[in-house]
Amino acid sequence: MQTARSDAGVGAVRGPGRDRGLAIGPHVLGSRLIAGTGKYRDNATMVEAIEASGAEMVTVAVRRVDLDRSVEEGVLHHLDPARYHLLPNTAGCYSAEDAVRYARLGRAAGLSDLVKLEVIGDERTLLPDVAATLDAARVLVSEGFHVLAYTNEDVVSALRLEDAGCAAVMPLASPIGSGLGLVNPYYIREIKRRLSVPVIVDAGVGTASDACVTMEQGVDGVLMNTALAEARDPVRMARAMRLAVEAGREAWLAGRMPRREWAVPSSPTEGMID
Amino acid sequence: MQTARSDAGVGAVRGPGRDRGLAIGPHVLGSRLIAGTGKYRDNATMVEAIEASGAEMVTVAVRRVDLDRSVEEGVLHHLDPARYHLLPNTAGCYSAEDAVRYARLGRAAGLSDLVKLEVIGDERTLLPDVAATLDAARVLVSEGFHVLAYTNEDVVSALRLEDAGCAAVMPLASPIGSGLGLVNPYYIREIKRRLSVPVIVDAGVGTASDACVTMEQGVDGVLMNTALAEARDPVRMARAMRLAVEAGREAWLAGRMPRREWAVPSSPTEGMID
Amino acid sequence: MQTARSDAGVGAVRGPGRDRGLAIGPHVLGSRLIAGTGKYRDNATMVEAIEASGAEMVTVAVRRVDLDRSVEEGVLHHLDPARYHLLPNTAGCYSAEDAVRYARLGRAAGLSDLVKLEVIGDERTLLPDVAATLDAARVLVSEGFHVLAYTNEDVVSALRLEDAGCAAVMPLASPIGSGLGLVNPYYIREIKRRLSVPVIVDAGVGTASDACVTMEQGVDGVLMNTALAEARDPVRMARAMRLAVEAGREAWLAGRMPRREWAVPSSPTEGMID
Amino acid sequence: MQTARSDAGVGAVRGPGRDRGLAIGPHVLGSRLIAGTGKYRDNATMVEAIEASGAEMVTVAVRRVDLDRSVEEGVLHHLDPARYHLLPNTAGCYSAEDAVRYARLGRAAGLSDLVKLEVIGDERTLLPDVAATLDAARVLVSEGFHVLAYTNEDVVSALRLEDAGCAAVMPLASPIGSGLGLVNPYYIREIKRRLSVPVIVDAGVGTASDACVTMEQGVDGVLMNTALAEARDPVRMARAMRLAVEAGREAWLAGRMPRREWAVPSSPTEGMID
Amino acid sequence: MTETTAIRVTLNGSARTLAAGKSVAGLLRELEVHPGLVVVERNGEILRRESYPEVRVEDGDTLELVHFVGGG
Amino acid sequence: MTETTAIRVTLNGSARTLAAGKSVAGLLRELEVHPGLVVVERNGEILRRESYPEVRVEDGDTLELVHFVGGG
Amino acid sequence: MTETTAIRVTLNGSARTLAAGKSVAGLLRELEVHPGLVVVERNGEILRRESYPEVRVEDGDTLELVHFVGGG
Amino acid sequence: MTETTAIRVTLNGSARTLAAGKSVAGLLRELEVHPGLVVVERNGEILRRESYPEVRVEDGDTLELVHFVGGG
Repeated sequence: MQTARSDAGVGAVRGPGRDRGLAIGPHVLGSRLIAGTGKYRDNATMVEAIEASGAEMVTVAVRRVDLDRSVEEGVLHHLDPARYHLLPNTAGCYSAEDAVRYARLGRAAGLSDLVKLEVIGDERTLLPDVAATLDAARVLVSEGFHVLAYTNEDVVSALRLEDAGCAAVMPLASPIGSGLGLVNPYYIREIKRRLSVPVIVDAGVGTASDACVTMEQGVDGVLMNTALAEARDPVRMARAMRLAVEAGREAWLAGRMPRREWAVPSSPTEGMID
Repeated sequence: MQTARSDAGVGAVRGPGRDRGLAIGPHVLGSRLIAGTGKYRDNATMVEAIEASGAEMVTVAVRRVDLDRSVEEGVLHHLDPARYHLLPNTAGCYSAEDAVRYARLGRAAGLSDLVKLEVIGDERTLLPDVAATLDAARVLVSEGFHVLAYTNEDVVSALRLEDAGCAAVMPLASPIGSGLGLVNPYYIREIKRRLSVPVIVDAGVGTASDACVTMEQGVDGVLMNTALAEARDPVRMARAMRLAVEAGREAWLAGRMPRREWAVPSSPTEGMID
Repeated sequence: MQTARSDAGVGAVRGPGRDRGLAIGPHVLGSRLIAGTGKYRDNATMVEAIEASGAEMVTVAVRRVDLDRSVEEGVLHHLDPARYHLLPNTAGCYSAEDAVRYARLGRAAGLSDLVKLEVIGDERTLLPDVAATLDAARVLVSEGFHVLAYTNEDVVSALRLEDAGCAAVMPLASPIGSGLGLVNPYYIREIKRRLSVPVIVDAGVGTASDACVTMEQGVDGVLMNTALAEARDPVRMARAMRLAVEAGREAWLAGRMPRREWAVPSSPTEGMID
Repeated sequence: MQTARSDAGVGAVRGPGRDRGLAIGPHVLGSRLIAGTGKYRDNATMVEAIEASGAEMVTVAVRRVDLDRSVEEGVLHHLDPARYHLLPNTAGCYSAEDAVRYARLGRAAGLSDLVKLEVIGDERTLLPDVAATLDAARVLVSEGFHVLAYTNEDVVSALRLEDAGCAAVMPLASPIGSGLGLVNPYYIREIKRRLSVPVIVDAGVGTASDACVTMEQGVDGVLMNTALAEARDPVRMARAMRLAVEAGREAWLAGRMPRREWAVPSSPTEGMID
Repeated sequence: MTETTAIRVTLNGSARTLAAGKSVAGLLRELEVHPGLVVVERNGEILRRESYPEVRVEDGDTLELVHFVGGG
Repeated sequence: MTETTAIRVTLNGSARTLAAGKSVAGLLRELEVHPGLVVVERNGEILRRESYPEVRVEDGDTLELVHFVGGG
Repeated sequence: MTETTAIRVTLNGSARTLAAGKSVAGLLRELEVHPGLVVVERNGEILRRESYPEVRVEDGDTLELVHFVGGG
Repeated sequence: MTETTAIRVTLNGSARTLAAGKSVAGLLRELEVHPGLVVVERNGEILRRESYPEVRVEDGDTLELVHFVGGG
């Protein structure tokens, strides 16, 4: 896991040669999969799954310490911050003010300037309030944060977030926790075409092929949580996701064959015997 | 690459534990990807791509020796038969008789009883003539061949081919060389549910996510050629395919999360600050 | 409802001018929707729904008279044969012999040579046994039947059934009673391109848009039953289906706009004010 | 075409009984199809197509009079305003100010308070600038306009536009002029569930089945232009669209059958002969 | 021989005892089945409707009475 | 100063020279534009149709003449 | 005034009574919370960890003790 | 009769004239075809490799020399 600056992940270097990794703020990640740490049946499974996923960056939430705690739920008791880049999120915030406050608490707790900015606009769909996200992003960027902004599939909003100085823009594939996969590949493809900061698809991936087809759109990475935590075997699914993200990335760099509505033989039509 | 008999690949052993590999006739393959050797821009690229794909079994065609040859097109000059299981095909045959004749020539050339049985029923779509395939399969099985039968997505035909003693049944995802991917997952899933011999999806896969989603239906393997040979970078696509086939297999064994049309938060809704 | 011979429905007359209707055997139908009469909650609903569907041809099954009947289930007590062409089916038959026997009983009961030939090959999917269907078709054609043959999406089988003298070939959109809609448009389109007898998609249509998109492939008609009988409001759904079949037919004849991945304004970009 | 106030189109009255029409501002439209008047090869075709579409409301753009005009391009020379409700748009505007200015000019020209508010945020995709649209909507609502607001598929933005007092909210199916159809049915369905003002899907419909499936999501209407103007036969496609919109509406009101992955016979399994 | 002699037939799959000498038309009348709406298959042979009055039901006959029901 | 004095206006984006003292109605007549089908915006203000005969076109005016065209 | 005087604070949303004069570090010790893993927000201000020993908890303070938990 | 007598065969679809008395092994040598990589079908019969030295090519034979090429 290098930490030297590099523009490797910015845009995509297609063609031969090794893929150079995903640059987010000061970091260059060897893995294009970012994993969430929520909703696992237990911490041991969470730790093992994240290890299997190959993720080098993991999201965490900021919550009150449970003062009359039976169980220790602090995630740092389980995850080694020396091994994983922690990405504090502002999940659960419905206003720019709250999001900024949580971002600052996360920075104080993690001693890192990275933040996954999330300002929710609707409780049922958990879709973002893009205007409030933009307001919060401007404040946080001015305070030196590296902002990874959760947003919807709208190209216009994505461009605004880039203009606001976000370090990465994170459109969703489908609603958080839905597992519906990549519903609108056109928009995700267009967002990637138009932005120069990394585009990381956040939320909606349900299984390996969802992650694979998402990466085949040319995006720089995928962030997932529920698909791992709610799989029957989270560790095995995490391994599948690691492979699928690499597969999709490689396939995009390799350049797929054309689609045809008719058949073409794979064996020579010459040289048949009489 | 073991060669001891095993029922590993017959049906699918879901749940924890290593996936035991794909049993075809006398062989147990560590890789669930079978690669074709046709249509590469040159033999060096073919060899490198097949190596990158991780395939342990490769298909070859039987054709006349070019007696006034400039170039040596015999595939055994390039592929080491000690390293790869050769799977001779009957591509280009439009009758049971021709297919049987090519299968016997393939056996004589390869000193192996494996054959990929293909009897084409229509030149434009290269869809199989299922009745003729069934006739040829019966003859070849009686002669001791391990028959891997190319067929369409029809469950009834697949059951008949199993009854005829085929070692594996190979429905297509979409027409040969089309790259349209898995058009009818319902049928492929049902074929897998109903058969006990290995089900290997043959033809139609165009990119990594196609291979991944195909394996997620629970099938035992995927056979591909054009998707590798016609990629802009065949070697890189071969690597992508190796990863995608493993990813799809692991995801299926892991058991995916449920799909939902509404969102579910990944971070706790408790413990928010005031 | 004319009954003069006409090749109107054979193939498709694209371009301006009225669509001339669907020719099946001796009949020319103004409506391209053929309705089944099974599974309605009661006969009154069935009659009203079929009327609303605009169908001129309806399928019926041949079954034993219930000799200790409480209710009169004979369908001719409810449907006027002078108003609808009856299309007896061989539903429930698993062999060519049974199908031929039912076809003959249907001819004796209906005094018509039309038969919807169905030979089932698998009880779970109700997919056809194509080989047995072909055998039965040859016998029935030789006995002067106008055979409408239920088959799968396989182009090769469809061509064989046409060669056997079938009056129409009826591939399915998806399994009988599944409501999954048109799963494989490529195959249906190709079957239509390749055959000269009418192609009527039988089974799988679940709602109006399924019928519409099916007709947009250029096929000559759609046969449906469950989509009407199991709708919450069968009569209203029947009206919807009538409209949808016409809409899909007209759209196909009209020739759709091209698809584009980018936007094109609908209003002039000239003449803006300063 | 009534003009009495009615809440008929607000939300959807499912179940038996006639569908009461679409209420927009002061009008109740018998037809749920709104047609654009741009891009036709000639005015005669435009007029005939709109007539065939059954539309009672048509969109028009506001542009400079061509003072050294050879041809008369004023649309009112061709369309009778007594017959069609004119819906002036603000197409081509990239700021709230411009949109408000065009809306006022449209009101002065059409002597009607209806406006199709469009504020574009990106020239390549023609996706809306939602924030600017919201600003313009507030101004126009305060000036007594009945605002029909073009927006993206975002539920949050749709709710904000409703709160701002819009008379209807018009999310797109896919980008203007793309003909990609309904890419994200989940979002459109959710927008309809959550809003109480009419939801009219604007842009992206390419052929009849697109319009049909869009209406099956329960929305109140569809607005289209390119799908008609660019069809090979615009008048025939307009007829197809009229039928498809009705079909989709009726199907939604009728309530479709359930989808199943297995088959269910349409004919009785009892009463077979021996 | 008298009309009261009984014969045994298989009718739509179930064994029945009938008075001997009955015609198919008579049988249908007795069963209250409208002859115009049914088809009678006797020992695998479809009977023409015109023949119902003449054809006698014989001991050991297998009869199938079928008609059209709702189906897809 | 006389009525023959010329004024300069910007009309639909292009500079024009007009005879002074002309009313908007007069201008439309001269341009052969049917007043009922157009809207006139003068220096950013939309003019009511009834006012066309009174309102005089002044030197330096910016006039926009717009109408409805086909659009989606 | 004596050290035994009690003060009232709001701690993670619930009212608590504490002995007066306690430092934030002391409070954490009492709560058995590892100072290195939490962040303390006092009346809306985030406290630097180095300041925990000096800063005294005052009557009426609103304190939030937060840390990282699993989240996506 | 002498070894110089010529015979005519069909080899991979084309007519060829060969010196009589040649073995299949000899023919392959002449054609520079590695025997281990090809299969010889003679008049519809596949020949065992071991038989190449003994089997003589006869006048009128139809020979097919095939091998593996790239295919899917």
